[in-house]
Amino acid sequence: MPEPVVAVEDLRKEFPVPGAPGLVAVDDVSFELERGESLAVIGESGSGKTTLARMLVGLETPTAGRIEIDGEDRSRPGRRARERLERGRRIQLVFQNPYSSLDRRQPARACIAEMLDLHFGLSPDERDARVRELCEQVGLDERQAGALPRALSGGQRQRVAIARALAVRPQVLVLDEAVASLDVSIQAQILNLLADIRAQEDISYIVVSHDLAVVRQISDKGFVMEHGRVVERGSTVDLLDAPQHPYTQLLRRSVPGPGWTPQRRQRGVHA
Amino acid sequence: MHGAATAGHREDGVTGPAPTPPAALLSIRALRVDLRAEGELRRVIHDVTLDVAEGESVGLVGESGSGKSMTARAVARLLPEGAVTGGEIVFDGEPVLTLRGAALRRFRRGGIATIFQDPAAHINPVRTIGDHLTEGLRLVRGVDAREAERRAAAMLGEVGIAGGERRLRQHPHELSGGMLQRVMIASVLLDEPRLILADEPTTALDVTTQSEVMALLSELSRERRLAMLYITHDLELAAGVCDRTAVMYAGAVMEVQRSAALNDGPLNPYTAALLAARPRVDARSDRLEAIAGRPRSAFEAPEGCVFADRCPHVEDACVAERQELRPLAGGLVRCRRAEELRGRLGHA
Amino acid sequence: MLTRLAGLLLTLLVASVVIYGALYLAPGDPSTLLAGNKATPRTLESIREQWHLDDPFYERYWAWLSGAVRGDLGESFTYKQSVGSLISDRIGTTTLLIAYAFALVLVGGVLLGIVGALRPRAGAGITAVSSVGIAVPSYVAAIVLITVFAVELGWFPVFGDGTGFLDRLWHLTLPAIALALAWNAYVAQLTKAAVHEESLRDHVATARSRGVAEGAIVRRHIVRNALIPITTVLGITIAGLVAGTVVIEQSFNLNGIGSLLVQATSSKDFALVQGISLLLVTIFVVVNVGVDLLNAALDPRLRTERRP
Amino acid sequence: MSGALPIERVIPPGAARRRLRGRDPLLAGCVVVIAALVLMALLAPLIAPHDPDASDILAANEGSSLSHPLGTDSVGRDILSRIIHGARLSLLGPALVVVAATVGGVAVALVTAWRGGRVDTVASRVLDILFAFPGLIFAILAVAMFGTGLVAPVIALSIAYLPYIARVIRSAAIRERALPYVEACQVAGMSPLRICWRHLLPNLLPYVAVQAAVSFGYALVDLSALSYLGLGVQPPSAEWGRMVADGQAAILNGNPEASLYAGMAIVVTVLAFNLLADRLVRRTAQ
Repeated sequence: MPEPVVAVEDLRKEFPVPGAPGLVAVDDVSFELERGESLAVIGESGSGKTTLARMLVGLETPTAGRIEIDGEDRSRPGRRARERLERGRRIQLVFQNPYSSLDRRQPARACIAEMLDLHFGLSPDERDARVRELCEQVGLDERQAGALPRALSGGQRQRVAIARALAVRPQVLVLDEAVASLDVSIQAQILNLLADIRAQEDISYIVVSHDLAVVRQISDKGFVMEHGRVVERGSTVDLLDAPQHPYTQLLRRSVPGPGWTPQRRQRGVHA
Repeated sequence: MHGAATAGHREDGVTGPAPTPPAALLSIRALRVDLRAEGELRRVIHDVTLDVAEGESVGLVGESGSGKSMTARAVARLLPEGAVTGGEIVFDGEPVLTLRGAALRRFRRGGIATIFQDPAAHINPVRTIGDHLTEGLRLVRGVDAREAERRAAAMLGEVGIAGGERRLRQHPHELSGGMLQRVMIASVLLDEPRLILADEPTTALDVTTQSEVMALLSELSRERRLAMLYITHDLELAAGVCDRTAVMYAGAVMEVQRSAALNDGPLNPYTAALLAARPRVDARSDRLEAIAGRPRSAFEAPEGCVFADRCPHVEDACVAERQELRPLAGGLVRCRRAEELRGRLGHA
Repeated sequence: MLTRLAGLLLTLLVASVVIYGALYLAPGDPSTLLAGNKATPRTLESIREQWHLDDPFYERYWAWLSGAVRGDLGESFTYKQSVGSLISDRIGTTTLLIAYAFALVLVGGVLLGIVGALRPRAGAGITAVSSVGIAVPSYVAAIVLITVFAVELGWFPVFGDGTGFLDRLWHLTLPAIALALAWNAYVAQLTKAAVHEESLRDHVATARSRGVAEGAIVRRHIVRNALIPITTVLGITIAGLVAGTVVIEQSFNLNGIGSLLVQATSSKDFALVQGISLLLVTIFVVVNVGVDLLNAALDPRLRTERRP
Repeated sequence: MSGALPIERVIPPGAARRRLRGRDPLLAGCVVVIAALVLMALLAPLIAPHDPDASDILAANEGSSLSHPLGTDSVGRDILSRIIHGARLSLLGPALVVVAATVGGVAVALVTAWRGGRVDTVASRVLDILFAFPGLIFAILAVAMFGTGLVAPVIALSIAYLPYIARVIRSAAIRERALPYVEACQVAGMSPLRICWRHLLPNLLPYVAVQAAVSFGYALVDLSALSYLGLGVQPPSAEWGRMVADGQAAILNGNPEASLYAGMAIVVTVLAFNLLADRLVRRTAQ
């Protein structure tokens, strides 16, 4: 049995509320991610899925529990530069909003190059070659690679963000609603790109999403979160085709599709 | 109220006949909108033609930049300053685009009420929920304060908000997004419109809340026999709640159809491409059929068919000339090859 | 509310330490100033004793502060009179001047700003005029006003504060205009910006789409919401007018506490400088807190900070 | 700029007003005026027609003439030469204040915005207390302490302006800090110092420039006010505020020129800096 690339154990996050008990955003969540696998974290706003993702990449300090990435303990954000860089080389994040996740003063190429300079001691030639390679991989042409973010469309910006994340050859890519704000036609392009990348590279995904159709498209297994807790887990197919927990069922029913009509939530089903 | 005024609708010959009965409550004909940006006029809508009949709900679907929201703003007469319009919008027999002053106010209080995407921004944050709900009744209809409050509290109950009296005294920031959208719906219903203009009313909400709010909206508008123009980027959502659905691209209506028929028999290649590009919740496809390129706005669309540069079925003739919206199979379509492609589009 | 009051007291306390401590640390020996350069060591000695100059800092500070709380701010070196009575003799003129100028700002600045925002044509002119107005310091405005209205036209007195209320108002008209000019322009610009910004808000479009009359929209949604930033600006204005009297009283030879502060500073009359500074700082702090409270009353979003 | 636009240009939501760049005659005018003022100060001895301190009682209060384009003051000094020379002290003081207050204010803003929490609370408290002292009063207190001249007021105003700059930049920095690209830098493993220096600060520079320009105008008004009150630059040095005061007595005799021209120099300078700030705001408005 190979060792999982990410192992999370009883992870918990409380945010302090003045004069009241802390707000529990993530409540004893455990999971494992095998190499090459894609895991979905499903939930609506306030479910704790984004907090979970932020703890994984070191943007948030867990209140309790353990995060192990590639065999190393990464329960807290790195204090020293070396720790931060090491974590950064293993796990990367693609944000939801392609309009603000890039520095507006930095052309795409410079953004990717900065990432390479930070992590690897490449010669200028080697670095430029790698930047070209990455741009090609995510489908950015010469003009787009030299352009500032404001001259790029949402889909193109998200390609830049993906290239930046891939630059360090991470083992894990966390996709935090990475296609949620894109137009349908662009969303399909990015979803296909993500599928291609997984086929080419030795990489695992953690797909944080509220969109069950997206989850279906790019994940193998997953779990559903509600109010910080995992309410159901299993293979993606089982979760979507035969949901067991009432909340998963409600989520599934709420997705519009052919023949769908909106429903008022039945009283009592949802605690 | 306005009784038989709807009968006076005339065909202006700009486009082909609509598939709905002529007694449309709202009739948009060859609408064109240019916005002033950096000192130049920029086209955002180049041809929207659409009817909404009394009591009917029509979806208007499009990606960003398609002009769907601008269409809504044109109908509600909320276009930004300096906008130049062409074509015609007729509501209840009266041309809307030329209304001014008192006539414009009469049109607004009598006929169309708008539900916006972001209720937190569209409700005055420093006034109470009660102020917002009763404003239309008190200031526009002259209902006295106590009666207005009573009706407002009752309406809150109808949209599923308990404790109406107490809620009236709360401020918007004390309510969640889903709650605020219900307040918005309540305020719109209190104004007793004949047509509801819903501009992405659930986009900012969670899916489960979306489902509830949409159920509420269609139930209540059906009960009251209100017409609805429902604007969204979500084709399946529109199809789920509307009788007919219109699909927009680059400032033009590409197709109008009965919602039930849309999924299996799209008439326009763009609609078909949109349907195919969306990942499905009930089945995984090996590879999504993405549409190359990115959505265009009206001012950057190709010379000929606006979808020509992304269409998989494009021919030389498509690039040469702009297409008109014409009737086909009980719907309307804007595509040279529509007859030829019919049956070949959609789920293969 | 309680935290705000505590914050006010803390700010005042620190400010009083700064005011008192600053002059304590000043180079030079105050006793020489008091007695003059030719004083004998013995005279100096007795002066040091009389003024407690040899006591440790905190004791002297405490004595000064506890006196200040009782209204006793010590005695002026130069006037040989209590600081309290010096201030109370002159505060009337200063208060009237500030009130006069503030009234001008309220009527001129706020109204012009609102009109400018709602009437684009007037707006451009108001912006241009107020841009220049902001750049005119009060003492430059003063000499222009004196030149034109006092010397050339002879409509107003040149200097002095007059006797009797109407005569004082008459005397204070040019000073008040000079003092208010730049603030008028500033308030007009910021009010215009605030009202304009509010008029573009989505909730205004909501009200418009419901057929609410334009007048009601302006009152209930635009101006009502713009009052929040306007209040903040008016608070800054009061503070600015208070500081501005120091200059303008000098320009017009008015006998207020501003000119008193300048004289005291020139002659290194420490007790007087400390007393007036403390008074001015207190006014600033109180105005700031007042603005905070007013804003909380106007903006329900600020009120929910209440503890559960 | 027509014709140069790439067809692929995308207008992101909310950025519709961004394209104001290109020609802005008002902005260009401000830059020209400010450059001229700076040159005037630097080259004063070369371009001034007379010795600014040379008085000639026999030629007192003369109107404008070929030899004295702006006339002479009450002791017969050439007004134009004094204004040209006065630019040196009048501009030096505000420049020092702006540099000191901006560097300090931006540093405080970045640290508080980055650290947040307790550091921010404590710093905000301290700034609140500093707000209790308006610049002019603080400067007067400094003069009472250290005596008249330029040094004490410049230091005092630098301290008094710091919180204003810090407050504005801090709120901009907090907004900027909340953008995901900053977190992307963190996830990449960058050190906070590098993120602040390489990403945060460059993006804040437009705001800093606006604040610096506005502060320059205020500092000029405050410093020349001190000189006007007799607490700043001492006679016979030429300084505009001082010149307004020196000329005031002559107004009553019907000779307001000395005061008015000096006052005009102040107004033009402040106006140029204010308009510069205003245009910069428009350019960076998003």
